[in-house]
Amino acid sequence: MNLPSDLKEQFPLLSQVINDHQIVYLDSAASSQKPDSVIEAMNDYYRTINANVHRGAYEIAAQATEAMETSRGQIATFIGANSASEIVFTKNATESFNLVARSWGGQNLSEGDTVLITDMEHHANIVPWQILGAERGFEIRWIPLTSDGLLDLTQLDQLLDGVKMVSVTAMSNVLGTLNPVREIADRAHEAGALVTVDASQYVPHLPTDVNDLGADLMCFTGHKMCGPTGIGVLWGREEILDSMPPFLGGGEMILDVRKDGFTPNELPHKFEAGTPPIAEIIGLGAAVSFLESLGMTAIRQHEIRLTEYALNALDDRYGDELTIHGPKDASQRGGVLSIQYRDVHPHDLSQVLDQRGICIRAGHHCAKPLMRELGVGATARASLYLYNDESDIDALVDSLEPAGEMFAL
Amino acid sequence: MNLPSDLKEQFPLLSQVINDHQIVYLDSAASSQKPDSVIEAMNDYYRTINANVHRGAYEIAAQATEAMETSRGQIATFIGANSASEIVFTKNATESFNLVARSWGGQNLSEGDTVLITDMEHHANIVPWQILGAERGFEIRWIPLTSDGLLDLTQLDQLLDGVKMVSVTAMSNVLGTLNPVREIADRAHEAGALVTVDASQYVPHLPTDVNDLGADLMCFTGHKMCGPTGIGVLWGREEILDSMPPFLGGGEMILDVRKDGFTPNELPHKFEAGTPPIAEIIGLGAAVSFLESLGMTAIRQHEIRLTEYALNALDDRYGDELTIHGPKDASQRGGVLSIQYRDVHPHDLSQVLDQRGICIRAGHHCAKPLMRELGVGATARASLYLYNDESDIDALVDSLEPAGEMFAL
Amino acid sequence: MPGLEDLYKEIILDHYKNPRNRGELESPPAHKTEGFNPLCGDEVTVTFELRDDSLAELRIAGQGCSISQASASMMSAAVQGKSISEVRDLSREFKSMMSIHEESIDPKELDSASTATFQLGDLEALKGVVKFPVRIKCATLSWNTLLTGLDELEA
Amino acid sequence: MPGLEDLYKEIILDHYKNPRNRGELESPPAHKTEGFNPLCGDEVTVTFELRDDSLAELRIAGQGCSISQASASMMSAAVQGKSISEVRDLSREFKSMMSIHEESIDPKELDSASTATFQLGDLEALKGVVKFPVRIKCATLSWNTLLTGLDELEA
Ligand SMILES: Cc1ncc(COP(=O)(O)O)c(C=O)c1O
Ligand SMILES: Cc1ncc(COP(=O)(O)O)c(C=O)c1O
Repeated sequence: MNLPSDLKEQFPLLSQVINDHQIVYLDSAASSQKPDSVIEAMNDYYRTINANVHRGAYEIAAQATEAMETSRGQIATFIGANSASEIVFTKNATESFNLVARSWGGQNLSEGDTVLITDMEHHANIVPWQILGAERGFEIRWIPLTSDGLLDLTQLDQLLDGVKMVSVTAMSNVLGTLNPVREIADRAHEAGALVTVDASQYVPHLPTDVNDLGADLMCFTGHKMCGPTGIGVLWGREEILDSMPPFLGGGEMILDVRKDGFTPNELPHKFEAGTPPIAEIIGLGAAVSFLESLGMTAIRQHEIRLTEYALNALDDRYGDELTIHGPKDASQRGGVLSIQYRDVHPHDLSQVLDQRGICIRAGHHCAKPLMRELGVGATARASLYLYNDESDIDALVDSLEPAGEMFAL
Repeated sequence: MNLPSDLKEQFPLLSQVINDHQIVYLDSAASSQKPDSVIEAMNDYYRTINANVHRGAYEIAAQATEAMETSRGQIATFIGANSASEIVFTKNATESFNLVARSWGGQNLSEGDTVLITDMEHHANIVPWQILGAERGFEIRWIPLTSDGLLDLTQLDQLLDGVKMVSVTAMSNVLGTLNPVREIADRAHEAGALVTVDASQYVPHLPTDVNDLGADLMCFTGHKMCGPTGIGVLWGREEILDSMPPFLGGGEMILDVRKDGFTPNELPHKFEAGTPPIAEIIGLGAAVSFLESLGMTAIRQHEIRLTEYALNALDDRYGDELTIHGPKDASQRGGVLSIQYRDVHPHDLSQVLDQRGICIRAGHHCAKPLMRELGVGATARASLYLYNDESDIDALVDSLEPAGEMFAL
Repeated sequence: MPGLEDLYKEIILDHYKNPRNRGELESPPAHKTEGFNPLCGDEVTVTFELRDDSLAELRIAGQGCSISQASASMMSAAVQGKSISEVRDLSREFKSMMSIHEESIDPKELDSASTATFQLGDLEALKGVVKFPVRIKCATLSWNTLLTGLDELEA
Repeated sequence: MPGLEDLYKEIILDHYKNPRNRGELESPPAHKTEGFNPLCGDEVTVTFELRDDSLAELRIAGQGCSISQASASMMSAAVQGKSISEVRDLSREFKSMMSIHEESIDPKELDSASTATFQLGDLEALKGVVKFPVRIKCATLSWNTLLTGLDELEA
């Protein structure tokens, strides 16, 4: 099944004109564009049923609560969760990781323990462990990379020794690498460790089933999957979430508050303190509906085709003058292309492209340890999503050469 | 100066028809309605400049960053902050309190220390202290209430003995009481304590100046001040925020991440981990513009007049059959009316009112310790905002009697 | 939109205004369990005595809205004197009536509920509550508290 | 929207492609300071030696975009041999040129900048960077790093 060819029309931003060029948006790994249906779902909420949830007996409060809980159910189904109460809403993937580190880690990690992450993690899956680690004195260990930008699992058994938590990205936001999460999870479980998956770059792009992945906990973020800003998700297996102490304290997350203490609420409310991001949850539900209407398999196929097209077009045109970090095979990777073209600095490249309305990102992509492994300060990253097509790739390919002429040393 | 009389027209939800009645929204203490200008500001963001902030060299990313930082500046001005870097964005007031408790409290509170709060605090200003207190073993002390629902400050000096932090609400979300924050702050400072102010019910309704209040830290929430869900604010004096360690870890909040640790970023980014609620920040900026265009003094005057009208109308009609918790004088309180009418239970009252399109809230309002002090399980709370008028109050007044006939024991 | 008459049937208001089996038994010997609804602050205290596997005596105390109070009163009238297994069947039948999302109910429960020979009787009057989802927890509070009490005794 | 020619002046590209005073002095005796731009990963290492309150020798190492590299090169040429107070004046003048929000600059700084007798010379070519706000930090990185180094020595 193919995606409809007029998909761009559903994304109002993609009709913008930048510097006299129709915008070419190739920065979806940073944040995706939003279809009309998502924007309208939030507008509808604000215009017709805006009210605080869960506590109001009146009509619109009940409707707001129902709309929010319907979204929770949709998201649960979308990722194959066993029940809606396994879905905890946060403000972004970063908060989800902090919740896991502080709540699960606070209960389970102390001196002598080890958390295993990888050299390609985003800061969101590094710094929360470092903050807790500095307090508790446990070790953070790193799975290294091969020269192709894959995880080097040759020493995995040794690396797993004494590990209580493995926290690994399903797809790198710099290299595009799709990691063998299931294999890692199986071996981690054998070694007695739990597994947290960073699915921030995975859920938006591939059919996702938490049971197939073998995950115990999983974090992802709304704004990269056609949803609004201000909304993230933590999924966890019910018995694990149940065993974890509350993270943030306040309204909603309690059954009772007395002067001498409080009784936490049931899942998922235990982890949702204060007024939730109601409009954003509803917007994320609309995003999931949109993605489901296209079909995640069709989206993945589209991105494989387009990634292949891009890899070929870049290679045909520039050959050895251009390197792309990460796996060469489009079926082993997502549509994230970190490009090194001659010796043009990523910043200069993105500046030249911007002049032609092409949006790519230059920087360390919140993965400084990975930058050090790659031996670069920054990369120029073009990233694809369902609304991109060949014309976007062609624009990118055509624009590299002038940048090279300007900046080659 | 009066508010324009056609203000309701700017709020799309207020033209809804519920159960054949035009909606009468009297639950703004739970969440306010949003004017068109706020909804449109977020739509504009999504439709024209949606992109991740702070790291993009391209045009729309730069515009998104500028729009977000402009909002920060507006909010700083709105509350009299000394600089925009004193404004930290969170997801709601609850997160702001957790940030203060975990970061400031984590650094400064241990056994033998005391935090002083009051009997009228919202769970958001109770539970975060209880969570940390259970780990650290410091004491939480409570300022009691007078029978009028005011803070009883007769023993304040004794209560302040040994206290490191006083955390107090500027206005009760149940009683409407406006507390003498400046007086408490001055005495707390003399006693060597810092002062955190819960301004969730204050910033939306009264002209606010952090220096006049004498606050060191202040928490408030966007959705109660005509802004969107998913956005809260922590304000703090720069030297205090500077002294506090990071709260959530991840992208944006770092200067550098190495395998052996990280270097935190400067204010305010140090406390803003991950992709911020960009659209929501822009929406909150639009809300502030809207409030400023009306004038906070005019809003306050409007609410005093309307509260007086309500107090009089209820008293005229129902006399002793009706009690309103909290201060009697409209100038000493906000427009939050917790009503006890005969022995009709709050839930039943709000159900009957809902049938007439009138939205009030029945429950404990996230203030269970206060409910216990009042000796009730719940209250029926009607709360006003700038868009309410006499007709809303009249509808409320007229609807109590039928409820009484149905339910009086 | 359902009307108030769907919710506040006359018999409900009667139980609210004239609650049956109100009070607390001395405990011990009676067993005492407290339940509360975190959303609205309703509280209920159920005390009961078992004799020969039957609910010989049961009293209800606490505070709450008309629905929670009437439901508690109706429950007390319905279960007093019944055997524990009859009480459990009845509670399943009641909770299945109170469920908006029938598909989310444990199929085993539904099964036994539909084959139950009990009559809900007066309790049927609470059927209208289902149309007001926020009030369902008011109606089920006393039942859940009683079930917790029975579980505590059997554990 | 400003064009690329506002940003990438010929003289900037020349400094980028032929950086002056590139390298590192041995330290000690030289003083060494590292700076980095958290937004984009640019890094710069400034080593210098003071003699008689003057910047006798200065070298620049590190990696970064054309703007950060060219700015560092231009700075090195402009400050080498100057007295510390001259260097500080020049840096104020440069940073005031690089400021989009003139009102947010410390008035004292502006004052001394506007009365400064120095000529920015080649550095003027970087004026266009102000029109590309995200690039300002690239242009000021080497200056801030040098200032940090001077502060470290004087502290
Ligand atoms: C006084 C007070 N403090 C704090 C809060 C918490 O706000 P939020 O739920 O947006 O975090 C509220 C509102 O619920 C409140 O009324
Ligand atoms: C792999 C990965 N993990 C985590 C994150 C963090 O997401 P957010 O910034 O929405 O918290 C991102 C995106 O920035 C990412 O690409």
